[in-house]
Parts: sequence; C-alpha cells; structure tokens
Amino acid sequence: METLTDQTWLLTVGTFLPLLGALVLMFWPKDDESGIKGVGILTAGATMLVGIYTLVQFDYGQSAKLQFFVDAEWIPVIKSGYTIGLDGISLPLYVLSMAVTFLVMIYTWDNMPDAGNTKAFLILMLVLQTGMAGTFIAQDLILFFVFFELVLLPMYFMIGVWGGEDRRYASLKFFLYTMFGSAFMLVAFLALFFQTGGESFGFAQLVEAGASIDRDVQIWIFAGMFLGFAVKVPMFPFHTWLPDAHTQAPTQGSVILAAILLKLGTYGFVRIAIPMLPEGAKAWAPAIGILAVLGIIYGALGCLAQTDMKRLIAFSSVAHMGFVMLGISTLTSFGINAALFGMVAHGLITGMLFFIAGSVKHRYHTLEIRRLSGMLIQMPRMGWILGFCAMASLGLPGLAGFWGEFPAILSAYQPGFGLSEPLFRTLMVIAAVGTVLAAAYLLWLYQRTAFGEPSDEFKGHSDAEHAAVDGHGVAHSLSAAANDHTHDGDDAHEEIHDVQLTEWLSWTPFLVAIVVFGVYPQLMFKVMDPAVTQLVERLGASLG
Amino acid sequence: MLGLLLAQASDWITPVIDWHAVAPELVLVVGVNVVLLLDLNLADAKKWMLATLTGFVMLGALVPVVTLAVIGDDSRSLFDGRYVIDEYALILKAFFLLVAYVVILMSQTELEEGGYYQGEFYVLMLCSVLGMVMMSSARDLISIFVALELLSIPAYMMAAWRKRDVKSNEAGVKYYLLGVFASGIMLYGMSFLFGSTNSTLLTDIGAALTDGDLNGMEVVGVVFVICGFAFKISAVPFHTWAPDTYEGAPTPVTAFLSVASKAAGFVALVSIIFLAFPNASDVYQPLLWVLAALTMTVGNVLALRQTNIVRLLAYSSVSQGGFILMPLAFAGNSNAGGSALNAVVVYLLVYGFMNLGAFAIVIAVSRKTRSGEISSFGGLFGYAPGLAVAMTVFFASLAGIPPLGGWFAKFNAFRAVLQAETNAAYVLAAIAAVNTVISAAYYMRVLRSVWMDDAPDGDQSPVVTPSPIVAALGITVIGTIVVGVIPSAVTRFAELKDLTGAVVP
Amino acid sequence: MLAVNFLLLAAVLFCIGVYGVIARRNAVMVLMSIELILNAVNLNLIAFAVMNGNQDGQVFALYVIAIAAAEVGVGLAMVLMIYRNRKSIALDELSEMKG
Amino acid sequence: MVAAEVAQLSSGWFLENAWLIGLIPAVGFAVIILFGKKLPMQGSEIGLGTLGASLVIATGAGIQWMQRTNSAETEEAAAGVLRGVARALPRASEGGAAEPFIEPVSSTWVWWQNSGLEFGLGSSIDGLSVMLLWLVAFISFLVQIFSLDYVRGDRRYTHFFAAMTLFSSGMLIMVMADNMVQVILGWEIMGLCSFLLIGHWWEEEANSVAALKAFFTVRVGDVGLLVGTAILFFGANQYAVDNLDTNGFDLDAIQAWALSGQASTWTIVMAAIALFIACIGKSGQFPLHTWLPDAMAGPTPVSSLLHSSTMVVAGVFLVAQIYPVFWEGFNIANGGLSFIAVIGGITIVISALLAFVQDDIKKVLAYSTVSQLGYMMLGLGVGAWLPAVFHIFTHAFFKCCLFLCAGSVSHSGSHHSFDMKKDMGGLRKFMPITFGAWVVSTLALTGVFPFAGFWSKDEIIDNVGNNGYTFLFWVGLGGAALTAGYMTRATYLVFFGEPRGAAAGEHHDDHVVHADDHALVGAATHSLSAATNTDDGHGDHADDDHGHGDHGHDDHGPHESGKLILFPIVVLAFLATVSGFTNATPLGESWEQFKKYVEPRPEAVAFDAIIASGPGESVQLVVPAVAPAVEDDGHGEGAGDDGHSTGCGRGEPEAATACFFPAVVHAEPKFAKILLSLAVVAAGYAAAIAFCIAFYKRRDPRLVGLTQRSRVARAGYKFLANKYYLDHLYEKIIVRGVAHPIADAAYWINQKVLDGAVNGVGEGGKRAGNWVYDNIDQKLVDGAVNGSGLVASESGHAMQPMQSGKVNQYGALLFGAAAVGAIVLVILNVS
Repeated sequence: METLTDQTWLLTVGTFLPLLGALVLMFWPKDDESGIKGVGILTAGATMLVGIYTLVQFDYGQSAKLQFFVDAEWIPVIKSGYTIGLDGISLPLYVLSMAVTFLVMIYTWDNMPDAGNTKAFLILMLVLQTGMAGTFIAQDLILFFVFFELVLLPMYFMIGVWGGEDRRYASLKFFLYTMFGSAFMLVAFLALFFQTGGESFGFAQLVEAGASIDRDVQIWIFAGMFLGFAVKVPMFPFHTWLPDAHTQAPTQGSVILAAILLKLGTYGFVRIAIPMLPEGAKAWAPAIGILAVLGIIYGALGCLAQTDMKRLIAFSSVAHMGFVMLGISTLTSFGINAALFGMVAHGLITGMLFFIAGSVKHRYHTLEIRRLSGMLIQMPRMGWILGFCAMASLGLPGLAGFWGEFPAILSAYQPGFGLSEPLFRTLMVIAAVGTVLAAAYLLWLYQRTAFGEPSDEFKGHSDAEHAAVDGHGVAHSLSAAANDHTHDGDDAHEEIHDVQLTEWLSWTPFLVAIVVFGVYPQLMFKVMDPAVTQLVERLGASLG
Repeated sequence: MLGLLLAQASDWITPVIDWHAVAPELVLVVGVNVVLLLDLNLADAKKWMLATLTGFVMLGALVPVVTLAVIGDDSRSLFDGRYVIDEYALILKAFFLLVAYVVILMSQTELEEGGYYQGEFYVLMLCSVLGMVMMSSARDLISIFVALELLSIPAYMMAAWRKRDVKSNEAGVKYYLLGVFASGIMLYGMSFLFGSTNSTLLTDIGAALTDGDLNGMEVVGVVFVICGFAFKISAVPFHTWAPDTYEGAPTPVTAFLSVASKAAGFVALVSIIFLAFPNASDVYQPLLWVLAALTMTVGNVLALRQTNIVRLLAYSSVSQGGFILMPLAFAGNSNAGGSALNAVVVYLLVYGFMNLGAFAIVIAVSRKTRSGEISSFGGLFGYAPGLAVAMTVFFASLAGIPPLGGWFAKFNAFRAVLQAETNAAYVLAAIAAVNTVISAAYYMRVLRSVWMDDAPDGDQSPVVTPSPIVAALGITVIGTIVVGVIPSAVTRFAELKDLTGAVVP
Repeated sequence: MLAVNFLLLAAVLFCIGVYGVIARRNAVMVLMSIELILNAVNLNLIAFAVMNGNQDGQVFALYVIAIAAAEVGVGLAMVLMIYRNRKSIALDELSEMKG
Repeated sequence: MVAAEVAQLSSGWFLENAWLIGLIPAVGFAVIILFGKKLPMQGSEIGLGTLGASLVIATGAGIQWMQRTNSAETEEAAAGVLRGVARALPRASEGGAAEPFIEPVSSTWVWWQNSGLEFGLGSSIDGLSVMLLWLVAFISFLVQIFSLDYVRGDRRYTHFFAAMTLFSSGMLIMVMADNMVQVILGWEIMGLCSFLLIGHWWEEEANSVAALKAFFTVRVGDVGLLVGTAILFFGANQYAVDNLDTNGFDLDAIQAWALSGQASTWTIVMAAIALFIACIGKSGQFPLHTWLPDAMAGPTPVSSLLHSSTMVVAGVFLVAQIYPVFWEGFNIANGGLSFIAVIGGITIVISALLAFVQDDIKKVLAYSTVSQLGYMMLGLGVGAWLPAVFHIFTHAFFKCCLFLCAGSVSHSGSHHSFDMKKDMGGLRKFMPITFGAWVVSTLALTGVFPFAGFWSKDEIIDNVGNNGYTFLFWVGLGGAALTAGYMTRATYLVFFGEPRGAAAGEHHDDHVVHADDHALVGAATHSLSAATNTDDGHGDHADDDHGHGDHGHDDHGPHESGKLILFPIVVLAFLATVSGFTNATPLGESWEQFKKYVEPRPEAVAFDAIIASGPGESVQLVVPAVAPAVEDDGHGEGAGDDGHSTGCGRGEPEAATACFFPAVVHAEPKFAKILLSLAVVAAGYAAAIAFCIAFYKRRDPRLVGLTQRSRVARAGYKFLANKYYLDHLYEKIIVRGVAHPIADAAYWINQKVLDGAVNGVGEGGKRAGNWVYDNIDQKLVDGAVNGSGLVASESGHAMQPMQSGKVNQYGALLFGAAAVGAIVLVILNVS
C-alpha cells in the first residue's frame, strides 16, 4: 500500500490533543463551571482546527493512499506498531468525529445534564473523542482495538451517570454487549494474525496475506469479527442494546453515540473484515445482506411501535444502519461508497434528531409522543428543524440522507463477485419498501408532535404563544391573562422557549452540512471513491 | 562407623557461593533479624518506625537485584543448578519486593489503627517475602518445597492476625489446614517423581520423563504436584479456601495473599512445568486446560453473586488466576510455548499492580464507611472523585479494557493460546472471551455503584486517605496505566526467551 | 522386595491421612492426619532413596520433618486461638463465611 | 451511415443556461425561508420575482429551441442534404422525409461519483422539456399572483410562498433533468412540498392527515421509482459507458439503450413496470388515486398548481420523457395491450363517475384531473405520444383556471366554503368574470370546438382508435361524455339556481354541521372558522387563530373578487380558448407546431456525434451535432398498418448508431371522427342539463329521492360516494389482513369508511410494529440477551453450595479433584 509520509505529526496531535485538554481539566478547580466549559470548548475547538488543517493538507488527488502516515515502534514483542494514516475512507469520519465533539461541547454550555459535575462530564467527552478519532486513523489491528475499546468506558459512565431513569440497566447492557462482541473480535484478530504467519498486525501486511488463508478458516475468523462489529453497528439481532442506551443516555451521549460510535462497527467491516478476509466476506455477504434488510424492516416496525420520541429515533438508527450494511454486503464499490456516505449522513441527521429530542425533553420534561403536539405553535423554529431532520432522515433527495440510502439500494441490484443476484434483488425491493416505512414513522412522529394544537397540559407556556398574544388587541391580552392565570401554580412548564443561542451555534453546522452534502454529494464521494475503488479492486484480485 | 562418616565428610566440598547472587536474600535475612530485635526494644509509640524500616529493607533488597540485572550475566547457578539466578528470577524477585513494599504501605495505618502486633507482622512479612524471593530461584524439588513453606507458614499466621476476630481465626485455620493438606498431597507427588526419576533437580526430572512412556507413578506424581500448586494459585476446584480466607483476613494481608502468594504459586508452577515436565505435556496440558476453563468460569459466575467487595475481589482473583493459567495449558505446544511463558509473567506483573490497587482502594474507602458491602461504595464519585477514578482504573483494568494494563495482559494470554492454533486452543479462547464479558458484568456493577448511586447513608464528607495509601495508589495507578499505554515497558522483561535450562519446545 | 512394601505402607498411611482430614471434625485430629500424610511422604522418600541408592531422598525427608514440626507448631497455636475464642475446636462449626 | 458531416445547430444563452430555470426558484426558496419575514411583502416578492425570472429564461429558451430546430433545416439545406421543407411533415417513418435529430442542449456538472463513474447534475433541454419548463414557470407565476390576494393575512404567508416556490422549483428541476437521479430529486422535492402545502393548516388534524396520506401514497409508488432506476442503471450502464461515454443514469443513454435492441426483455419489462408504478402513485392513477381528492385539504392555489402543471403531471412527464423504455417494455410498437393504456382507461371512467357524487367543488375538479390524467396515460400507453403531451399543455391552462375560479368563488362568494350544494348557487350574477372564465374553461375541458381541450383530447381519442384500440377508443369517448356531464352539474350548482347558504349571505354559526361528512373537509371547516373569526372582529380564538382571514370586506354577501385574483383567471381563460391552435392537427400540417418542435425525431444518430457532446468535467456544453438520418425504409402511410417494421423503435438501429425516440404513428385527422366526438360531448351536455334542470330546479319528483326509492340507484350512489370502497379495501382488507385471518375480511368490508387508506396502512404498520416490538424484540431478542445474563447469575447461585464454608468438605473437594484428575490422566496416558 502506497503511503505519503509528510507532516507525520498531524494525526497524532489531532488525536491526542483532547487528552491534553482532559488532563488540564483534571486539575481545574471543580467549582469554576464556566472555566471548565471554556477549557472543554477550547480543547475541542483546537482539535477541530487541527481537523480543518488536516482537511486542507490532505492530498485529494491521492485519496486512495494513506497520508500523514506514521509507522513507529510500539509493542515490538507482539509485532504491533504505532501505525497511523488517513485515506479517503477514514478522512470524513475522522473529521466528523472532531466536529461532533466540538459542537456537542458548545451545546453543553447551556444544556448540562441534570446530574451535574461538568468537569467529569467534559473529561469523559474528551477521552471519548480521542478514542473515536484514533479508531479511524489506526492502521494496526492492536492499535485499532485499543482505540475501539477506549470509547467504551466513557460512554458507559456518560449513560450511567448522566442518563435517564433506567440508566443503570441501559449502561450495563451497552457495556456488556459491546464487550461481548469485542472479546470475540480480539480472538478473531489474533487468529488472523497467526494464520497470516504472525508477522505483523499492520493492516497493509494483513490485507496482503489475509487472502491466502484457507476459505473455511477465513469464514470462522470473519465470524469472530462479525460479532464484534455487528454488535457495534448494531445489526439485527444484536441491536437490543441500542434503544435502551440511546433512550437513557444524556443528549450529548446520544448524539455522539449515533453520530460516531455506531460507525466504528461499519468502518471496521470496510476497513478490516472485508479487505483482509475476502473469501470470508464473500461467504458471509448474503447473511449480512439478509440481516441488514431484516434490520431495515424490523427497525421500522420497531419505530412504529414506539411511544417515546427518543426511542423511536433510536430504533430508526437500526433501520438506517441496515442500509449501510446492505451497501457493504454487496461487496461492490458502489455499495461501499454508499455505505460510507450513509455513515456520515446518518451521523449528521440522527445526531441532529437526538439534539432535538434532548432539547424537547429539556423543555417539556417528557418525550411521550402523545403528550407532545403543536410544537410548531409553541416552538416554530424547533418544529421546523425537526421537520427538516425528519425529511433528511427519510431520505429526501437534496438532503444528505438520500445519498446513503439510494445508492445502497441501487447497489443491491448487482452485487459483486458472483453473489446471488435473485437474493440481493429481493433484498433491494424489500429495502426500498423500507424507505416507505421510514417515511411512515418519521412523518407520523412529525404529525403527532409538531402539528396540531398544543395539548392542554402545555398550552400557553411558550414564548411564541406569548408573542402572538402580545401582537393582538386588548381582548386577546385579557383572554391570555386569564389563560395564564389558570396555570399560575404550574411553574414547571413555564420554560418552553424556542431554539436558543448555543443550540443555534451547535446545530447550524449540522443543518448546513446536511444540506451541503445533500445538494453536492461529490464533496464526499470524490474523497472516498478512489479509496473504495482501490479496495474493491484488490478484493477482486484476491477473489479472482 | 565414625571413620566412615569422617571419610565421607572428607569428600565434602565447600560449595562456592556467589554472594552477589544471593545478596537479596541476605538483605532480607538481615532485615528479619533487625526488625525482630528492634521490635523488642521499641516503645509502642515508635512502632511505626518498623513499617518504614521494613519498607527500606524491601527496597534495600531491590538494590542487589538491580545490580545483578545491570551486570546482566546470562545466569548464575548455585548448588549444582539447584538455585539459579537468571533474568526470569530477577524480574520476579523485583516484582515480589515491590509488591511487598506496596503491601507494607497499605498495612501501616491499618495495623496502627487496629492495634495489632506490628513488629511480628513485619517480621513474618519479611519471612514470607524471603520465601517468595527464594522461590523465584528454586530449581529443585527440595528448594521449591522449602521456599513454599517459608512463604506459606507466615502467611497462615498473618491471615489470622486479628486474634480476637472469629472470622479472622476462621480464615487462618482454613487456610492453614487446607494449605498443609495440599502440601502433603504435593509432597506425596514429589516423592513419586523422585522415586521414578531418581533426582530432585528439575532439569533431571525433565530429562527422565517422556511423553507416551510415562508410568502410572509418574502421572500421579505430575498430577499431584500440579494440584498442590493449583491450591496455591486457588484454581478451581482447589480455590475453596480463597474466598473465606480473603474475606476473614485483614485486608492488606488479603492483598498480599491474592497477589504475592498467588504469584509465588505461579512461579513455582512455571518452573516445574517448563523445567521438569516439558515432556509430560500429555498429562499436564489437559489438566491445566480443564483447570483454566473451570477457574475462569466458576470464579466469574460466583463473583456475580457477591455483595461483599472483598469476597467479590476474591472470586475475581480466582478468575484472573484462570486467565493466567490459560497460556500454560499450551506450554508444551511448539508454537505457543515461548509466548506462554511471556504471557504468564506479563500477566502476573500487571495483575500485581491492578489487584493491589483495588485492595488499596477498598482499604482507603472502608476506613470511612466501615463496611465491606458493595453498596457502601455508592456515591464515592461524589465525595471522593480521586478515589473513584483510581478505582475505575483498577476495575476497568481487571475487566481488560484498553488502554489499561489489564487488557494487554489478557491480550497476551489470548495471543499465547491462539498461537497454538489447535482446536483446543480456539475453544479455550472462546470460553475465555465469554468470561471476559461475564467478568466485566460484576466489575462494572461495582463501578456503577461508585459512579451512579448515591451514598447509602447520605454522608458526603470526604475520605481522608493516609499518605502511605496514597503512595501505594500512586504506584499502582501509574503502573496500571503505563503498562496499558506503553506495553513495551513490561514486554521488555517478557522478552526473556526462557528459563535457564528449560526445554521450551 | 522390601522397599515396595514400604511404599505400600506409605500409601496406606496416606490414605488413612486423607480419610482423617476429610472425615474428622476435631481440628487436632485433622492435624494428626496431616502428620500421617507427611510421614507417608517421608517413608516414600526414604524407600525410594534406598531403592535408587540416592541420598537426596533422605535429605528431603529431613527437610520435611523439620518443616512439619514448624507447621504443627503454628497449627496447634491456631487451634488454641480458636478454642479461646469459641470454646470449641469442631471444624464444622467454623463456617462463618461461605457462599 | 456516416457521421462525417456534422452540421452545426444553433444554440444560445438561454438554452445553455436553462439550468438557471430550476435553480433560481430553489435559491428563492432559501431566501424566503431565511429572510422572508423581514421583507416588505413577507417574501412573496421573492417568490414572484424568481418565478418571473424563470419564466423569462424559459421563454427565451423556448424561442431559441425553435430557432435551433429551424437551424437544423437551414443548415441541412446548406449542406445539401435537405429532403423536406422546413415545417412539420409526416415523419420519415411515415413516409415523409427524414428530418435530423435535434440533439438536446445540455450543461452538466459533476454531481457525484461512484465506482469511478461521474454522474452529472444539470440541464438537458429538448422540445418536451422546454415546453414544460415554460408551462410550469408560467402557471406557477400566475398562481403566485393569485395567491397574493388569496392567502393574504395567512399566519404562514411567508411559508406558503416559500413552499410554493420550492414546489415549482422541484418540478422545474425534474423537467430539465438529464439523468434519473435528478428526476428523483425533483420528484421528491415535489413530494415534500405537497406535504407542506396540503398540510398548510396543520392545526386541524384532518389536514395533516391528508398531507401525510399524499406523501405516503406517493412514497409507496416511489418504491417503483427506486427499483426502476436501479434496473435501468445497471441495464443501461454498460451500453452507455461503451457507446455514449456516459452512464446508466443518463436519460439519453436510457432512451438509446432501450431502443438499441440489446436490452434483455426481462430487464426492460421490469423497469417499465416498476417505473409505471411510481407514475401511478404520482399521477394519481387507479388504484393509487385516493390521495388526490384528499389533497384538497390544502389551500386552493396549491390545488390549482398541483393539479395543473406540477406534481401530478410529473408521472405523465416521466413516461413521456423515457418513453422508449415503455415503448419497448410494453411492446407498444406492435399494439400490445399496454399496462399504461389499461390503467389510463380505467382511471378515466372511474374518476369521472366519482366526480358526479361530489358536493365539494374542488373535489369535482380533483376527480376531473384524475380523469384527464387518465387520458394522458391512455395516449402514452397506445403510442399517441404527441397528443398526450399536448394534452398536458392545454389541460394545464383550463384546469388551473377552473381551480382558480373555484378559489375565487369560495374567496368572495361563499365564505370559504367549497360545498356546492350548501353554500353556492346563482353566483353568475355576482361574479360575472369568474363565471365567464369558468364557462370557457369548462368548454375547454369538455372538448368543445374550438377550445383548447378539443384539439388535444380529441387527438388522443382519435389516435387511440387509429392505433387499433377500439375498446379504449369508446372508453375515451364515454369519458368525454361523462366529463361534460359532471362539469355541467358543477356549473349549474355553483352559478345557476338560487343562492344558497353563504352565497345567499347567510351566517354560519353551525359550520361544523355543514362539514362534509365523509372524508376530509379540513380546508373547508378551517376556512369557515377562520372567516368567522375575522368577521366577528374580535378573535376570541386568538390562540388557535390561523390568521387566514382579514380580507377587509365588510359585507357578507357574494361579490366579484379583486384584480389580483381575476388577472390570472382571465389570462388562463384566454389561453384555454386559444392554446389549442398551437397544434391543431385537423387544420393541416402547418398548424402542428408541437409535432415540429416538441416531438423528438425518431432518427438514428451516430455514436461519434453523440460522444463529442457527452457529459464531462465541470461545465461542458454540448457541441451541437446533427447526424444524417437513417435511410428511410418505411413506405406508405396507412394508419395503424404494419408498414413500420423498421425505423427507430421497430428493430435494432444500425451499428454504431443510437435512436432516442421511437417512430410513433400519427393519426390522420378525419372529419367523421371529429363529428362523432363532438356529438358525444353534446349528448353528454344535453343529458346533464336536462337532469340539472329537472333535479335541481324543478325538483322533479321522479328524480328527487330516487336514491331512497330505487335500490339500484342507491347502491350505485353509495358505491360511488364511497369511492368504490377503495379506501375501504386498503384499510380493512390489506391492512387488517396483516393481523386477522382473511375470513374476517367479508365482515370488515361492510364497515363504514372511516379514515384514509394511508392512515389505514399506517395503522396496520403500527400494529405489526407493536406486535413485533412486544413479542419479538422485547421478548425474544432482548429476552435472550437478558436471559443469558440470568443464566450466568443463576449458575453462580447453583454453585454457591460448593462454597459451604466447611473445611472438611473443602478438603474432600480438593483431594477428590486431585484423585479424579490423576485417575483420568493415568488411564489416558498409561497403556
């Protein structure tokens, strides 16, 4: 694998800068809330700047090659090195992780979860960021594994400490589930290592040597990796941790979980499992395809059954990641490109939806769909943003979600390497039906929550309503006053205001990105396509 | 008659003793005597000096270990190869001394505040450590036996150190009776080995035992010897004493037992397996395979049920023992043999750090809460975030989560097993993988209390941690993290290729 | 062959010792059973030493005897300690901790 | 077949920059959304301005397209290859001279890439698209002018204009598309906007339900679009890459591939079916037409735009655009009974019948639209491409005009009610201009000479017969009679007779009672309440005031609407009168402007000539190219005979050439047929007028109460009133069938129609979802996970007795294990 080795410091700095911030925070006085948040934002912002610099320095003409490549000694005894690099496949996700952390930090300024202890919260977030970024740059299995697992604990605590009612159960479930997958994944990594002659854990070497492993052995090793990655994705039937974790997690946790963490699994498939074990991948592809499509339908049905807005969004992740996996399972560059785009798109859109869910919860103190209605009257901007994200999520062309779904569905028409066409075409049609279901549950959600009149419970508590009242005549004011009077004793809801400054700050980039990538997807396809094409070509070479 | 004896005596050749090589032991022996004598003459108020002195003795003994390592001769062999100082021995000596030092830091305040006998405790401790240090070098059945008893007998007494406490009594008695019983069985096995091979020197035994050509006596000998050490390392089903003793004994002693004493057992087991049984792999490999699988699984599922933190840690250390044992089940494999040795040593080093650290936290916290229940850790994160974070480090490391030391230890163990590339290896690895998850369940349950629950009594006053414990925590936290992030720090030691004279397949 | 008889004797002693450890509830009796086991070992060692003409076995036996003495010393001290605290040396009452 | 002589076609700024037509309103939308509220006219000026700009460019592009077409002939003349005169003539395949293929003008940018293929975004302008671009821009512009007054004071005035602008933009983007992905883009943008606009007054649940239903139904059809696009892409891609230097999304490539004879039958049939399913959903064809009438819940301008030139036309347009796929897929060339024609025929009749029983004026028009769309589909389905496309053109004017008239009536005549029976009648006296426009448009719609509908609809019917589909010919004629009937009824109810209800100036305090009791009446109900609010001048309902009142008129009686409303109506009425002459086939070939400029020429073009103009990087403008036409093998003119066994779409094109459009047949106008259809329409009128006078005016006892007396009549009425129980079918059988045994279906079919089909499907989906979630997810999958935890914990419990605390037992275990181990290993190792 050809590499470019200029500016070798860049990735290391970008990845470990958050840890430095975490270290600083550790010694920051606990009472200085704004100072702590400031340091957090500053660190994440600096990391983001490094990310932007990386974007600038990246050689887009050679995006199939690993750039900023470093291959330093780390654990020589087990033949694992500090091998890092960035190519077109990982660049979008790497930068996305930085951006998401930064924006979530900004969001936290005004929206600290109730449990308090900002310091610990932000430290965890920064550690999380290092883990996420590291996973995307690692070019060595062991390094990958370390970063992959590094995200576990911070997320466990984030859910467990700052989460909702049922957080204890949810956090432990999340943890054990993922642990289960990664334990088998580690075993598979080692098996792969020894089957390739035990020479190196470096990706490049394993991709070279992996193809020559016996087919049966490949299938077994792939099975181990499949467990690890599929749990993380999550694929049906390993998804049950996800709704619980998402529902219980604090907003920030949900956003990061949806935007980045789930992608670690799919990224693992694209980066590790498939290129290193071509025969295994081919043997498993139909199963993955079937499970992916099951996930699409199943996730959608799950959504239709939900009464809780956040849980619904969580279930929709299962469906959306199904599209991503469907794309991957075709083993074509078309599908894998789609999957990679889908990852980023899903990260932006579902991340945004979780932001909204968090803010709604913050204002209404409930996410029960039947209690929420008329959001457009009480918080018009929030309501429209929700609508926008729902539309993006259901795959409306012109918004980012489409470019993950549409090519993925398309690619299933003609899977690669002699995979069964009738099977995948059937899957394609079912997946296409899945888009209808997606429309159904998202619009249903939107209709129930945003349209209509506000329920009596919350009526008259919003800024927007007050403003409307002020604009009318005396009679209105009188009736409004009377209206207010009846709710005087009920202060809990007197805080339904529209989108606020920090929310705007943290959301706008998401919204802009959804539109920009939706309108001009080439921005991302151009970066990914050469790398993916090369990957699939190599796959073709080893599969004959 | 007398003449005959004299004639024989005239054959006596004074052995050449490499004084540098035995310097660590000598320092400890001197230390034992000094502390004992000083204890007689010190006023009660000044007994704290004994702890400091003992600590210095440990560190003093470390000095010759370091000089020996720096000189770096291949190996020094004494008494016709019955006592060998090689790289392996040096690493473990250093490890035992360091562990003992940390345990002393942990016990100091405990002993002072509990009103226990201090002088005697430290003397016994020094004796026990002496036994461990000897164990690292012992390459003969007799010296192994002597070292084993030297480290065990003081430990029996230390376990019962809280004389008036029924639980502590019980802990001591159980440990003692079963320990001696196990020694008896082991000795019986040793006698068979001696009888069959006509030597007590491990390498000789190794040369005499050959796979496929073993007689019943030899097999019984091998099995009984391994069972004797399996007791020491509390492998299931020889683990029964461990939870009871750990719970009843004073916590620093528990820490000592669960780390140093167990490590000593492993050291002996490793020596014997690699030196004496290299060609009896048909016997010991299946045995260790079953023991490892049982130990991990039973230790874990029983740990799931515990509500007492010390008892939980006891079962946890049982299951950790299973992971350490796991690579040894493939010690005879031509691929995995070398890695198995590395894996065990690395695991022991890491395990020492994290388990001691965990116990140090328990000691620090229970000084405030006066309770051993897991629920008593609720809200720790609120009132003592530092301790909570440290505890998180240790427990997460025990659970094997990167980038903490525990993951690398586990990884190495998996690596050694899978290197064997046999079906038995894959199955054991799969069992171990499942066990990793089960173990994570109870470790995380504890952390859940620490982070997510409120203090059970609503007491939010901060914990006052005495400086020795802080020091102990500092050493262990740094050790745990450094090993995880830069595993090369310990793999340098694990690079040792073999034991002197060992027949690594 | 005389030596073989010694081995048989040792085996019998060992078995008796094991039986004692398992079956006796009195701590002192258990201690004595353990002594039986150790003596079985000694017998074995000496018998083998004679059979093989190797003095190491006898040396080993001497060590075992010495250490056994130390062990029994500690053991009896413990028994005494329990007796003081509980006024009983029945082992099956010693089950404060279990599970 | 040579490509050496590549003649230059003229182009121009407007043609090359036609992509601006779609882009400008899209930008306008963004501006309105972001800044609209702060602008003096609350954003409406942006909407009007951007659409105006689009209209100007579209007009320019149209003119330049005509110049381009003309230039081909002059160029050809110069090159000496001319074999015809510069006006529409019989096609070469019909015995006329070969005319050059006029290559579309395209400007493309790389939009996305995948697998090393670059896919474009941009415009590809040919006759069809330039015609529709102009039409859409024009109609949208007029509708926005109408809306200025009509929705003035609406709470979401700005949003309304934003959505309307985006709506037009979506249609424009789709029309100018040069590839399938862009088609999908425009298609879905329209779906989104229809959702926003139908649910404009979302405070009422009925409206949001209707919006949901519209979006959802169309989305169901979109499955076909996705699948069809996939099939086409993978089918055509290799051909496109090899021969045309483009890819399988490219519309030209798809056309050429479909006509190349290289496509496998299976592929093309599946693609055609899949795509047509999408068109059924979008264009409201049977059986997915049920969303269209419900879509009347939106404001009237929305209905008028949606039903005339955008949204519903999209499906027809798609069929027309990639016509070769359907041509080959349904074997239209050989007169196969095509799926499209059958669906179109069914739709014509069924929806026309439904229009008879509607009391809501907008619903009458809605069903009328469905019916007219049926004509277009019918035309396309039988190979009458040109009349169908022409009908899109004329229909847009009169249908838009009718809707605007209905809006005008409700705005100024009936207090925002759309109920013809309750709130209208006799309005011709109060609203003469509206009445005049309505009548003109009605005449156009019903196909009375010389109004626009006559020229297009008759042409369709004529061609249906000409191509040998006799039964469908009679269906078409029957449909024309029905059209005359229901339009007469509507006209009578609205404008003749005595004023009733609101039209008589009555106050509606009981407007809820007046609400249409079946299906969705959100708009009407809402409008009533809004009107009541403002007229009272107090606004007790401040909290739920939709702000749709405030028209400032004090009198409650009917009156003529304002100028802003009347202007578009009058313009449209004028066009409804004269636009038919743009392609007046019966008047002679020189009148056939559409044939000349809009219909692509079915001539083969050499690959070389095409590749020179293929999409490349960044902006690459087409080098206009013309290749000499295929040698004409056709002979004779006979209508519908087998004389066209060769030519484009009738066999493989010659090597290294591609066809882009099949050689369709054009019927010769026959006087007898014209008379026949006029007679049928006249008969329809006569019967309807007689009925109206008898039933509504004289209250003829034989007719009044007929539905009570006659079982047949009652059953028929009920059958129609319940929309053929289709919603019923969706909801009760398809949906409930998920959960219930089919045996129950017989019972359910008797139940009253409650909700829309979509809600029904949604309900069923929700039930399935609930069931899956409760039983599979929570019990089985999650249960297994939690169960494994329980197993571990319980096995720990089971092992606890081992840890009895008794030393003796520990000892026994210890020795026992050692002994067992020893015995087993001895047995294993010692032989």
